[in-house]
Amino acid sequence: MPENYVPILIFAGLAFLIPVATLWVAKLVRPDPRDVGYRLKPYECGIPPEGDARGRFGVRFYVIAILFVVFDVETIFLFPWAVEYDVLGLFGLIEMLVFLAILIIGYIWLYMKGALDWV
Amino acid sequence: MMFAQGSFYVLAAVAVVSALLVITRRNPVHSAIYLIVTLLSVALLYLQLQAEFIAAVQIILYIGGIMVLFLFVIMLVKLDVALRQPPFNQQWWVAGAAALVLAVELVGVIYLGRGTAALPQAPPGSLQPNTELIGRTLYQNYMLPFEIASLLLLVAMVGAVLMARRKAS
Amino acid sequence: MAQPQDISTTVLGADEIILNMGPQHPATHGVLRVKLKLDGEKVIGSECIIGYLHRGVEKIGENRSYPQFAPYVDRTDYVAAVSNGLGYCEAVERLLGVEAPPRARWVRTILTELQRIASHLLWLGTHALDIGAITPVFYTFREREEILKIFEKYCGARLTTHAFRIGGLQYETYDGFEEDVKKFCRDFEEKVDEYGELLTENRIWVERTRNVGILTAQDAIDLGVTGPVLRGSGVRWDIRKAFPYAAYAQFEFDIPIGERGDTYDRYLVRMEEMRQARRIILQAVDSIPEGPILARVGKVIKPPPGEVYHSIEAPKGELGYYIVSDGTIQPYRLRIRPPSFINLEAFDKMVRGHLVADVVAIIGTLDIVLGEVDR
Amino acid sequence: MTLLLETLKPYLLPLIRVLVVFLGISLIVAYLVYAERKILAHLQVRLGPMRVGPHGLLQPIADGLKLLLKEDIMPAGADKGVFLLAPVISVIAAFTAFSLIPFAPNFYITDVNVGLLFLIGISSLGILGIILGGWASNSHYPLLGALRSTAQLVSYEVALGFALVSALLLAGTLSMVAIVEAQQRQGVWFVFLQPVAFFILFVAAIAETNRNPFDLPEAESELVAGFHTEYSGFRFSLYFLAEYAAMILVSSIAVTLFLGGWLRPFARVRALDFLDFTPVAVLVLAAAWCFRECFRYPATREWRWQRLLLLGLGVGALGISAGLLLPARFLPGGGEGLPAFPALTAIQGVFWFMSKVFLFLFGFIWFRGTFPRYRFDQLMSLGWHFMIPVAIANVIFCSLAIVLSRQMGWGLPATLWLGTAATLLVAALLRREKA
Repeated sequence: MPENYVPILIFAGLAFLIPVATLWVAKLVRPDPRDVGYRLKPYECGIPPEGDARGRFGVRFYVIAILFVVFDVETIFLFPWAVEYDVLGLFGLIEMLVFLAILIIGYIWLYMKGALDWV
Repeated sequence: MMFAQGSFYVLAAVAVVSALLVITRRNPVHSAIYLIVTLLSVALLYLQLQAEFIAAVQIILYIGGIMVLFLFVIMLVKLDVALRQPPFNQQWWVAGAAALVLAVELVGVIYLGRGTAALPQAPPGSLQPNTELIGRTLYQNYMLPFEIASLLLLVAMVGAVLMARRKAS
Repeated sequence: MAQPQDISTTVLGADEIILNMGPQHPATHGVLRVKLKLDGEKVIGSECIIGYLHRGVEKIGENRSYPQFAPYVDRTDYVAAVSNGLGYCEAVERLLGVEAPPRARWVRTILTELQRIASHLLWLGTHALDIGAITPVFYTFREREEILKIFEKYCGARLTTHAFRIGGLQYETYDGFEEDVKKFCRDFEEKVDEYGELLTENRIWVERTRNVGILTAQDAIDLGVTGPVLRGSGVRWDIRKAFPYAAYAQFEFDIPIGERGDTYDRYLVRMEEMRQARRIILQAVDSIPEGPILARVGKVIKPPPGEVYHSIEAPKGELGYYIVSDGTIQPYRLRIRPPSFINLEAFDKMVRGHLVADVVAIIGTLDIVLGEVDR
Repeated sequence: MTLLLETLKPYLLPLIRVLVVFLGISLIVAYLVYAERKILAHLQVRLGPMRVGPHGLLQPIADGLKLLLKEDIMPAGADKGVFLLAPVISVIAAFTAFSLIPFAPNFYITDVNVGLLFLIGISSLGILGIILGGWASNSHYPLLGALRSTAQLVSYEVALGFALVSALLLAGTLSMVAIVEAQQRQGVWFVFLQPVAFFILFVAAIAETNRNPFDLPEAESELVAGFHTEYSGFRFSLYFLAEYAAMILVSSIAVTLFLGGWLRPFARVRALDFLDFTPVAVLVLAAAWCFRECFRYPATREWRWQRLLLLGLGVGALGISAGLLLPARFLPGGGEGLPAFPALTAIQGVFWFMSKVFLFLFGFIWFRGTFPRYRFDQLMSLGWHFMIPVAIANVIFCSLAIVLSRQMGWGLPATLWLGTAATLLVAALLRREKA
């Protein structure tokens, strides 16, 4: 493991201590939840919910997630290019413009199709 | 060195065990969580190989992107219905045969190639600025694959939208 | 450009979800319960379930003498108690065939218009809060407080005032009443502009309210909605002008109307109504006539047999009282026509096709008070 | 024993740093909540917390204790393991990312070659906490809130990524320290070269932290409390901690990338070197305020603790400022080779960094007090129809500008502003298209 990364792990460990320690302390001092009657039943604004809470939600979310992955990959490609911009110079720029152009065409298609509209 | 080896075995074990849990859990959300653990330990393995950029990309894309997509998809299916169905109905023997073939292939490749390709050592000592290296290689030596990648992304984009629409009609 | 319906007709998702809002919900203005049928986040149907605050006020009215019942009406629309009291007192006065003396009518007008401002301020604050602007509510409550202070000085109560009596007023105005009212009007002028600065031009506010919950003029009339909701749809109807009561015939004021009947128009209408109310108050307070404050109605109020329907322009719309007298000291039948209840009828029409977030905006723009809806 | 010490020695300083950063962030998170309540209160013509300690200064502690004592409710039908895990993920993600933030040239936990990428990666893990928490609760409102939240976060992450790329074009490195050093070397904060990218980053940062006007996931007037509706007690406050830590985090990223990180304003102008004494001035002013408030409280028994606390704070602030002004020649060894005021010089970086971060945080709170909330489709439309194309345009025009400046020999700021103008043109076209 490269040494520079060890502190990150130590920090993650410390961060893990927050919930562990606080929840442990809370467990010691808080009252026990009492499961009386309908007390722990989920409710919506005072009324028992109708239907399954984990029902299916719109496909819009799914489309957005896929588009996000696509665009995310695209930005990841941009990072090494941006960092090495000085070295790659004009050639790299043209390369990137072609790359982006293809995706911008895709974006415009999405825009025209209304795939980006929510409702 | 001891530390490095020890951490490799720990990470590898975590990756393998959680991978097994991914396919044995019945609740898909639990599977997804174990898959996240697997991906995370693989990212750490990359890190151990001094492949920082790949490790970061693994976290951003696989965990921050694709796993979110997976969770969305899981939330789009009726979980309770899915849970009641037997998980590998009808097709378990196809899957088994495919796995067997792949395993034989893998062992064969390793066995046949044991003399020709020595496993490379991880680069020792200080880190290479490997984002820069990747930038240079990708944009100078592998220009065409890079541009093709953007076409691939375009196809993915179009595919996602068309799929959502086709099912709608 | 695009044909959005291309893709958005959904598949995988698209289970219809029944979402329940209320009675314990921060944005249903009390104990309104709304059942929403959702497609994703889009509302495809709604049902209002009311009655959580039902106390049988009308039935109580049939078992109380006329003066005894007067405090109960304060508790229907409890944020506009003065207006409720005015409507009831005037209805009984019509039944008795008396008219309150001019001084009483002037004071009644001033207090009712103050109450209109107070009610609209409460609406503005909570409506903005529903749409996510958390600050205006504190500003509007600051000004509302000044009005409540005037009420408190006048009759000792702030919320359920019971300010008027059948036949006129119980109390003479206190010393400095005119000054207090004028001072309020002076300060209020710039305050109402300040709210406007916060919201009227605010891009997010406009986007959240424009074209949301459109109610066409025809629909509004068909559904019987009244008050700012009706005027927001472009119908110039105001009982203060159509059938003047109290002292409204004496004063000049405009009736603001909207063009498109959306939430933003209703917002503008109510904002302008506050300015007009201020105008009425200023005219009235400068011309309060001298004279008695209570007409001769006798110690025991016993209207002759008969029936009356009297309505006033309450802050939320037409507030009507239908009273049937059988000649005893108690009404034979009493019925209140509450503006909130009727306006709520328009809810389903306004909410269909909008998103969950618009539901709270539409509840807010209807400006309902559950005490009045359920009675 | 000495051997153990010798082996531990290289780890000691980093460990101390880790602890200082960790405790510092925790403290700031706690007091950020207090600051938000106070600032919002003053925007809304009220006082805010006043009872617990002078001017409510101990309110965060009281809040923490209250939350510890709350009953821990898990709704029936919740997925127990996931329900417990989700807030923990959020907290870890939000806090761990701070290990990559350079607070000062000599004060950061670690610096890695791909620092920025790692930051994005770690903070994107926080999304999982939200989506899993909403799903595990077994209730409509949290699930809807979680889905909304995730869709919002991923949408704005794309715009954020492009904005970061624009800054990287100028910096030429992913290391957080090197990014600040690049700004030092070029003698200009990137915000002046890339205003559009900064704006996009800022808006995306607000959206990423679910703050008003993008606080739909927890829009209390619609979804009650969004994804954490069913959480109670300290489990709820873990989400809360994570949200506020994330606020500080995105501010830190923005400061590092665009506002010159630890650099003092006008760091190169020698005539403004007196600005180095700002920390002392701030401390003295704070002490003066403490003393004034202390004597404004009535000198009775019930106010004694409050007065003592204020007095202590004032004396402490004065003491620290005195320590900062300790000249080098009073140190043992005459302070050879040290700057004139070693302590003051040592804290410069952290002071300026945190000041800029607080400026951001104040902006967050101010927005919350001012703006209504967007509707979900409007938010998504703003993200996908406006922010992302503008961000892409910005990347293209700025990279063109850099090449132009190199080929034509024009000054970099001039060409970049040309690029910015082109981006703004695109933005204006997009706005009109929508209207």
